[in-house]
Amino acid sequence: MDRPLRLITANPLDRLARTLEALLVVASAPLSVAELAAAADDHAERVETALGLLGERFREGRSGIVLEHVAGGYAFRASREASDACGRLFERPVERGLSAAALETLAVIAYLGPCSRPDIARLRGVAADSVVAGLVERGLIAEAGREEAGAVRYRTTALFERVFGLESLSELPRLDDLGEPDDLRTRLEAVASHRPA
Amino acid sequence: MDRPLRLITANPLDRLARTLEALLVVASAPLSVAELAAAADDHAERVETALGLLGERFREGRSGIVLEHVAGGYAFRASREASDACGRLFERPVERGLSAAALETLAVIAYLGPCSRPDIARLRGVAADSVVAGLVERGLIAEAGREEAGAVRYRTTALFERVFGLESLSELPRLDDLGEPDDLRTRLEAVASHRPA
Amino acid sequence: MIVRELELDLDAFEGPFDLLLTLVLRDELALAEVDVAEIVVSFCERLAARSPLDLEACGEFLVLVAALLELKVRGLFPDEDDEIELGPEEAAKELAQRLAEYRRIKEAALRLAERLEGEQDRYFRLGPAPLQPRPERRLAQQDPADLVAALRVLATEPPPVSLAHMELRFPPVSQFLERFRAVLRRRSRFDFDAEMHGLSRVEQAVAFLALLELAREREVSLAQAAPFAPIRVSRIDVERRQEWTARSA
Repeated sequence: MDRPLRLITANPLDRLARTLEALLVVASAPLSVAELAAAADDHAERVETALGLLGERFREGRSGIVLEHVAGGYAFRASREASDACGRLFERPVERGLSAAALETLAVIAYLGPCSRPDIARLRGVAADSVVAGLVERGLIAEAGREEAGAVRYRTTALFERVFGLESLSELPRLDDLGEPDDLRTRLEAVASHRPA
Repeated sequence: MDRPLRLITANPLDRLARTLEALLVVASAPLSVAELAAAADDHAERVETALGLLGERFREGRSGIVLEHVAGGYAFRASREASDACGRLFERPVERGLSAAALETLAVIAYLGPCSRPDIARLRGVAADSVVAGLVERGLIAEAGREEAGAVRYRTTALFERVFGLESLSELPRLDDLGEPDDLRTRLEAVASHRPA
Repeated sequence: MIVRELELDLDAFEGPFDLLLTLVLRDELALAEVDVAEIVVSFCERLAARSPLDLEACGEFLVLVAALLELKVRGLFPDEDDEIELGPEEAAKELAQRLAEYRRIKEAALRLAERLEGEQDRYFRLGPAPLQPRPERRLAQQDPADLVAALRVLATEPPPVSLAHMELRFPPVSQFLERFRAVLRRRSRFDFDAEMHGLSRVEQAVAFLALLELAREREVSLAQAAPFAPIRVSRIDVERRQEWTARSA
């Protein structure tokens, strides 16, 4: 005896929300609405509504598990309240000890889009080989095809967005808005102004 | 201004439970009570009490996230209710073919009957460990007792027959020119002994 | 102020400017890793600490840094020698543009660093969950004929290993020494390539060794008009008597 109507009366959105919880707790990377909808075998709009419910339940201050929208998808993370406890148990292998050179290289790739090592060397004025290799090893950048001249190009990864807490690359401030005098110029100008005429 | 007393009045067990939630959602392996207590900087008994609360909250039917007590300690898993959805999330694309090494190994086992890894290695002229492990993982071969020397022998499985469209091993194409299984083994061994190391 | 004694504290190098130059010229320090701008700033800071302006030091420094920069550019972009030469104004414009670009990148890096600092208390899991469901590997339908083919490969005798290379015979160098000396007794010079005609590669190689030996002993002189042109071998006493001009083949 089939009673298909019963499913609808039993608040199916709640069941969908539980399914999404299950998917998010075992996923190894943020899941997009489309991926969640495909796995849950449900409609994207309903998934979004259910994610709204979960965002309410899993938020800072209310839960140790926090739902965040990051790297183009949704993922669970630890609440900030528990960061000391997490710090005692877990390393931060990805971002620990990122050098200034590594950050500049990441900035070049994140802002300018896929770049080759010669591109990066040209912009930064120093060879980029070892820095690029280090960033690939950390999983913050990955190969993205070759340019015409044959050099491998690199792009930032979803892990990069995750580590820097970005919903997407478009969340980065526009490069045109940057460009205040940098340290080097400031120092040179300071030197010039202090030098007795 | 420090108000240490406030912590105690604000149901600290609840806070501890949130900290444990956070630790468990970030962990990539089950965490023991001792590890949880050290990370949360709290007593093991209180951690156990808080785990009891979490077990109540994260259980089948109530949540998509289920707290599980396994050998190594505690870990979150997906609820059974969501197992179909999880299956779809982790579903891998159908693989089209097998490697030459896998085919050779399967052919040896299918035609000669149960073989050990040293057997296969001798006949193929290369170490068989990773190929055999891969075939076991895929369910195409399985252990079939030990040979006298003590090495585990492997046989093909029902899945193997299904994948190759065979009702049984007797339906394997005949190798008239290569002879019966005993002749075949002798022949393979002879060829293997001539092969350069 | 002595420019060469300027103390530097760079990412890639710490010590006097002099030592940096030495290491670079000896290829013991990759110039590509050296931030030349930092050297300039260090020099300017040192200069500012003194008065009056040390023009001599400025001149020396400019020459050294210009050379260093040229070396570095050649090292970083070896393939761009053919780029159009820029006029001084264009070069200045290009430089200003690059500097502005770099300044923006530095600023962006700073923002990234700040962002990272702000994310210090966000922890998430790297890699699979502890109790992640084991994905099932699925295999498309296979053809039993592939098993037969695989078995046939294993049952096929490998081709016999060729031992031909073990049979290389090296004629003694002395054989060619005698032969060349004999030729040179008859003729004052000869064409090596013509003399080698019809010999195997191994024999040619040994003959060449013999030739080098004769040259070392100063019994012959060798001349070649161009790479891969025939090698002319002349008796030394002949060469002393008459100026011999190599003729291109």
